[in-house]
Amino acid sequence: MRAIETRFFRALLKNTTFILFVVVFVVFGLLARNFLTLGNLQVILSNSSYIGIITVGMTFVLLVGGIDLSVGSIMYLSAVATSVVVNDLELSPWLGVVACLAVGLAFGAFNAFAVTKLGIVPFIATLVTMIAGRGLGLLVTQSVQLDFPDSITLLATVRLGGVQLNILIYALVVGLAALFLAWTPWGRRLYAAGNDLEAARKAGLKVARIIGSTYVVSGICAALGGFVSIAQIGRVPASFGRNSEFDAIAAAVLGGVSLFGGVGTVFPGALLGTVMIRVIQAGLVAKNVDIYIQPIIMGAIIFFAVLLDALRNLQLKKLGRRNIMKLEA
Amino acid sequence: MSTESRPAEPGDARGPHAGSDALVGHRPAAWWSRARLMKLGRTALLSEYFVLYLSFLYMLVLGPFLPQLFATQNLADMVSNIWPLLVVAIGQNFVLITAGIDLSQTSNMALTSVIGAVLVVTACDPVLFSKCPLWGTLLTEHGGPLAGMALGVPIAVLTMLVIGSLIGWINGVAVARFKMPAFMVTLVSMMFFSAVAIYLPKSENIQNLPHAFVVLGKGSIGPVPIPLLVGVGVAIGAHLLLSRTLFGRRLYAVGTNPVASTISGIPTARIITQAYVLAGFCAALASVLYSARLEMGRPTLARTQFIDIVGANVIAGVSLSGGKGKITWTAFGVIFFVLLANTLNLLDLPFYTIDIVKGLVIFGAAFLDVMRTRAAAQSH
Amino acid sequence: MDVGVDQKKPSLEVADGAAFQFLGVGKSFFGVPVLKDVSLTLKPGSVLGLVGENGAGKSTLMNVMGGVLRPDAGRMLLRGAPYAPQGPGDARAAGIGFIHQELNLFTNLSVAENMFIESFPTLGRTPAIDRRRMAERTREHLSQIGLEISPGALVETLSPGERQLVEIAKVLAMQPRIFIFDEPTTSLTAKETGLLFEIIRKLRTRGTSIIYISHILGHVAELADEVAVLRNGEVVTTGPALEHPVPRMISCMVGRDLKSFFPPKVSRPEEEVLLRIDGLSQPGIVRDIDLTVHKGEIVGLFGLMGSGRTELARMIFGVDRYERGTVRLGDGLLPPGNPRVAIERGMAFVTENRREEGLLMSVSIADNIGLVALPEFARAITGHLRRRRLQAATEQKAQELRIKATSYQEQPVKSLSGGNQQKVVVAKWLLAAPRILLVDEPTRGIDVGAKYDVYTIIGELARQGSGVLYISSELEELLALADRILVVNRGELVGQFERSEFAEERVMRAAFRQGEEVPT
Amino acid sequence: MKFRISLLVAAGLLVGALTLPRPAQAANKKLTIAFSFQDLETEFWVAGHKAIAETLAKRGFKVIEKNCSKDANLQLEQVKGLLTQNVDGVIIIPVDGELAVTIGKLANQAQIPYGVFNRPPSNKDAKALVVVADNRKIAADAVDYMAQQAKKLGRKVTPAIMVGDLGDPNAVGRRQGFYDIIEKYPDLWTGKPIEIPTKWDANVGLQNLQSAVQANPNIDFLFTSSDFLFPVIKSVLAPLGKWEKSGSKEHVILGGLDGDKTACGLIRDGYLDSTGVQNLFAEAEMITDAITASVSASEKTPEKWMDDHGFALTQANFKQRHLDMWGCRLLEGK
Repeated sequence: MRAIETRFFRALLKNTTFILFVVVFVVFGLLARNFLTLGNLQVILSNSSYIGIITVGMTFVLLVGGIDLSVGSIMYLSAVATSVVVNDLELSPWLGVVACLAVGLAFGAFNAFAVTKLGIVPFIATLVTMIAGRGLGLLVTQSVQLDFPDSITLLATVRLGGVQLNILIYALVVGLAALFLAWTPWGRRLYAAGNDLEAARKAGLKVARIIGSTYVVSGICAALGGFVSIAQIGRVPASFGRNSEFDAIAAAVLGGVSLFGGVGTVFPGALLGTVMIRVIQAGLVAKNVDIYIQPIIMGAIIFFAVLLDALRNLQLKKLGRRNIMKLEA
Repeated sequence: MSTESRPAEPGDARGPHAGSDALVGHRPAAWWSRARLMKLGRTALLSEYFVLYLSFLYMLVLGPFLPQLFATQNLADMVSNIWPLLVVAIGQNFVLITAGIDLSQTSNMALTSVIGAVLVVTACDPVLFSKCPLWGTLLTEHGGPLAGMALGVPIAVLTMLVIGSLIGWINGVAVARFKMPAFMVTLVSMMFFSAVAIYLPKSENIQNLPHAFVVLGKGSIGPVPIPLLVGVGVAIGAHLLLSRTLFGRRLYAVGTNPVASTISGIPTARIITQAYVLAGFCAALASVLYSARLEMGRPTLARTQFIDIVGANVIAGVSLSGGKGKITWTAFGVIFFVLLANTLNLLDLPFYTIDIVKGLVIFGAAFLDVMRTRAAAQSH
Repeated sequence: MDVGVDQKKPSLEVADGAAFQFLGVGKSFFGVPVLKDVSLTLKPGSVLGLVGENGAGKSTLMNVMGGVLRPDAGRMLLRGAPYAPQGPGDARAAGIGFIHQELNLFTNLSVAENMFIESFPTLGRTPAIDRRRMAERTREHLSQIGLEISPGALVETLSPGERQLVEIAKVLAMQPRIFIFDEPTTSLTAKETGLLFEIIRKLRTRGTSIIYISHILGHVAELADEVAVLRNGEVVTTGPALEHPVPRMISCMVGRDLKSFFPPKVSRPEEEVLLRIDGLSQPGIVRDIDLTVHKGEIVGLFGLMGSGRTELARMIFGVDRYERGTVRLGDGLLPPGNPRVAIERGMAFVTENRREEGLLMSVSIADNIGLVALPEFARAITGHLRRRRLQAATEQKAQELRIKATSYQEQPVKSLSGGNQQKVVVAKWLLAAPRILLVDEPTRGIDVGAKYDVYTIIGELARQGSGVLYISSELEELLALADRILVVNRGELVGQFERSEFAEERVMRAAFRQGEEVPT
Repeated sequence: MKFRISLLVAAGLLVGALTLPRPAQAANKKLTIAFSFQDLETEFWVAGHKAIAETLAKRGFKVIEKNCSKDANLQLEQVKGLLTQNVDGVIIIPVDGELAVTIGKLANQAQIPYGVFNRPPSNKDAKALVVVADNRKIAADAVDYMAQQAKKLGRKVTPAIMVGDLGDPNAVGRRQGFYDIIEKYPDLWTGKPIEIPTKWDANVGLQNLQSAVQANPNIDFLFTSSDFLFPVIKSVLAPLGKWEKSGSKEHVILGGLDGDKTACGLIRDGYLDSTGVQNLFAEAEMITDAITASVSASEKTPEKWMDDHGFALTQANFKQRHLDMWGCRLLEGK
């Protein structure tokens, strides 16, 4: 009897994120006009796509107990690279994409180098990339905003089977990442390294490479996310991508990814987190809440979500306390 | 222009080696044996005062290119820029020792700045403020509730400190009692309180602060500027607190191993909470200084300052993983950062390069710290 | 740094047919030699028991063998061929399996994943893991050591013993020719220990050579064909186990003849009850525990790993909460879930695991010792510390307990040997002059000399009128030290023995009720 | 030991420093103007900064530029630093009007001519050469024209505004201008305006605009607080078939502020009804004229207030006035 109770209770706790997500969605659905429509759902997804992709990369870094503050600057840098290729050199947009991803990879690799080879703590290493990286970008553009030709912006309007391209890209990234983490040796070792670095070393895993790889992934995701958003907005001001590192981290943590490493998933975790934040913001706008109050409510809800998650973990720990009497049973 | 930037940049980027050499290179080598020099270099590298040396060295290297650096006025400005940052950085230090982090100090400063100003402001323009939620209740044409009161300013400052500490307390409880990740908690409260700070005056800066308030940022008692008194006072206080008291010892213990600390009867949760309260308190205090020198309450005060606050600490070797950190270190870190900002400002760098240089310097310093810890580990 | 390479010729000749040989191996750190001209021979299909005090060089020797460290002098032969591993990988490749003292498992992964973390089976040429095959093979390996747990189970849900066995199964899976066990039984229940011994014997008959390192000399005597004793990095003696009964091993290890393992009993219980526990219960963990500890009494709490004894202690001390029951200190009730009050009322708790729960590893010895009693050295309101007094007090305690260190003020605890670390933990509690002392496995993994000291300290404390609740899974300890022995099994008190009626097998039987066989 | 070293070093440094030559004093005969501006994150500021820097350079001044990236305290410190570099004049684009006063007082103390560009000092405590445009008024002008267009429709319209970063006085001023008109014609609106936060971030703007349009498909009167958001607006409206030239039935009455290149093109092509323009180049001329005058006349604390009334470039007045809009000039490369 009691056992069943606890099992139910536990199941409930395990899925707080999802439950909260549904609650938020329904509440706004009831409050705001035409919110629970398919169209709106698509809008929300497509708007989640760019930050969502970045969040996927961030999740990798968080899984090994790291942090990447440089994604915002990487977004800008790769956007600059794209513009150089597409606008200045007037090459094909596909080369633009390549350049974009290449830059993302390069700076991700730099982070990896600083963290694994030089042994600088991730927080500082990526902080530096964040500061210097943007400076570098501005040096190139002289902070003039970049406008992108239709060849790029049209990509945003492409639809396959009625679904927007950026949503598909997002889905693809999430899918790949999820499979990678759950089904490949590298993915599992990533969790291992995040769980116990020393043990991972002893087990002869190439820890440095594993950790390094996450920053590269994060860099590439940042670049790709940047590109998706360029295609949507067609114009990149000097402030492009600023603070998106915080949005990404917030989304990941809301999705149940631990900042201490080893815990969390891309699907459903990070995905839910991202979309949830988006839903809240969209809901506030749809409801036309006083623009000064919106961020306050936003903050409050996120805080509540994190609090809930914390309480749940405390509860789970209690339930998880080793049970001697059932040990043999 | 950019040619001038060059020497500055590598000058600090590869500080360590340049460090130990130049440190001694500047006196006649005749009466120093080589071995002695090496030893001195090593001592310097491993010494507590390393970052301080680095600052001196940095000045020395830049001196020739930047005579204005040593202009008395400039030195005075530089020093005056140290105190507020020092105060808030010290607050951060407490939290870092517990292996936490407080991202919300910036919006804490903004909110307290607004609130303090609202209380003492002597007059405000209805055109600007009639829309804001405080209008009629706290704010009128004749300023805030404490306007012109004899003890108005002290009370206002006190309120700021209380509210600042309160914000810290909220963070602390969330982290210590509910075991929420510090980064996330303070990130959210950063968003939240910044929003509140902007909401209260509906984005307007609050001017016409009474002289008694402004003095706190600009005035001086005898020859000594008040901010200096505050800064040094806080520094000494914090130093004693950390090195000489029960709280200090327990703080380090908690930062090193919370489980062992709890079992050893240390009220872990309370200690951690107190650390955040201190962080909030210091933020509010710094907010007083900043608001006073800017002569206004700003809902966007210190928006971009987080990097300096944490950077100053980390550069000086305060560990993000807890248990390690001293006030002297923070002080050196702050000096270094202010110096850096000042020189980057004086150098006529094209402003795009400033961030790059700044980044590289932090990078260099961080890398140096790694080298030092390794060297230390070796010699142990 | 200069390394004290000693160029002595190997004092032992190459023996043919040996599974493994150390020939004059030497190693030193920062000029301090930790291995001097070590020569050992491991015969095929035999068990070599390797014993010695902590810091005698056992682990260093094994790390040299395991490729973690490179020797400064001497050489090694693997089945007669020169063997010079460049890293753990080489050792593994050479068929040398290593069970480390601390586990290398990832708690957030499944048992199967832990087993194959180094080489996952993949679906054909794809990068995808073949989970089915992985599960099957894991099941095989587990069944080999008679462990029935699902390969998909997360390690974090396993008991310490089960984890240890998984670790062993993991190494077994590599089918090594040479097997090194470093303190494998520290976290095993008696049942599991029995299981492990069967495995080892099976391996031996298969021709595998085994090096078995342990502080539990009884186990060594029981298992080993050959015994080698290390002291200060030198092989003091090596030869057939029959010629090395436990007493001989001990005397070789410590260099002097211990008249006995245990100090004479100095304490005698009095009437006054210091600690009284009534009906303490926490669903799934302990049920209706009643016990009392009198002034000057040492109450032994005997239970096997996982019997709930540690949990019980944690609840008494207030680290964990309990649903029903009361804890009385003297005549006052102790509020649940608050260690601070417990300490203020004069209770102390030497925890089972000093690394995570006992010490601030990176902090100095003095600061560690001062930690608990700190408030007594602080001025009332300001909390300002009387540092000179504190320093004096800590130094004195450290000397009392004969903690070996260069500087109590400077030296960090992590640089001490296990035994001395344990003394630091004890010292930190003694400084608070406790009336009730809970000790949980205080002598685990520390060497004979240190054990003796710990016994003496505890006995002395009892003589001065404190009460001691002494938790242990080493029955001999309790038989020697305790005035009463209580037996816990599955979270219940199942037996009580006065000193007069002490007898090993009776206590054991109580502990293993419900038909678990006593390990032989 | 350690400490003695540090003292030694310090002493040595100071001695060395004091005995150093001071080229800065004797050197550059060239007059120096210091120029501190708030940031370069929008076309508008970039153009403004360019205009001033170049005009000054043309007139043979050495220009020292400082970017304070929206940080009031940093700008204060920067100017302090500049004043110690004994420059001959200071021009700032202040982070906000209040700061303009605080800094002005310093400049006055230092007896150095002080110019404030584009943002009105919040009061006259400091003597300064001021060239300002009134965001609120200009916004109102632009929105008023939009309102006129709405009237022609002979029905109520659903108004929406894309608001900038609430920490930025421009954003706030423009929002106020918008509301002034909303209140001016109370019976023109179907309801209270829909506010769309952008935080001056195109992504945020895009997301929130889409959400807003989802919730209120009938928005047909949209004012953006900055022209740089037009591509975003287009990418949202176009798929809904609402990106039409004025006159067509689906047309959303559009207004903006800044007067950048894009805006110019959009008005020309008829998508955009009006945009508020600050007469940027004129402003640049004015401030530089004023500062040069007072420098050459060696006035220490000149005081003069010059208004740029700005104007709304609209479909109606495009022909006559488009060359007064900096965006159009950039567009046509003049």
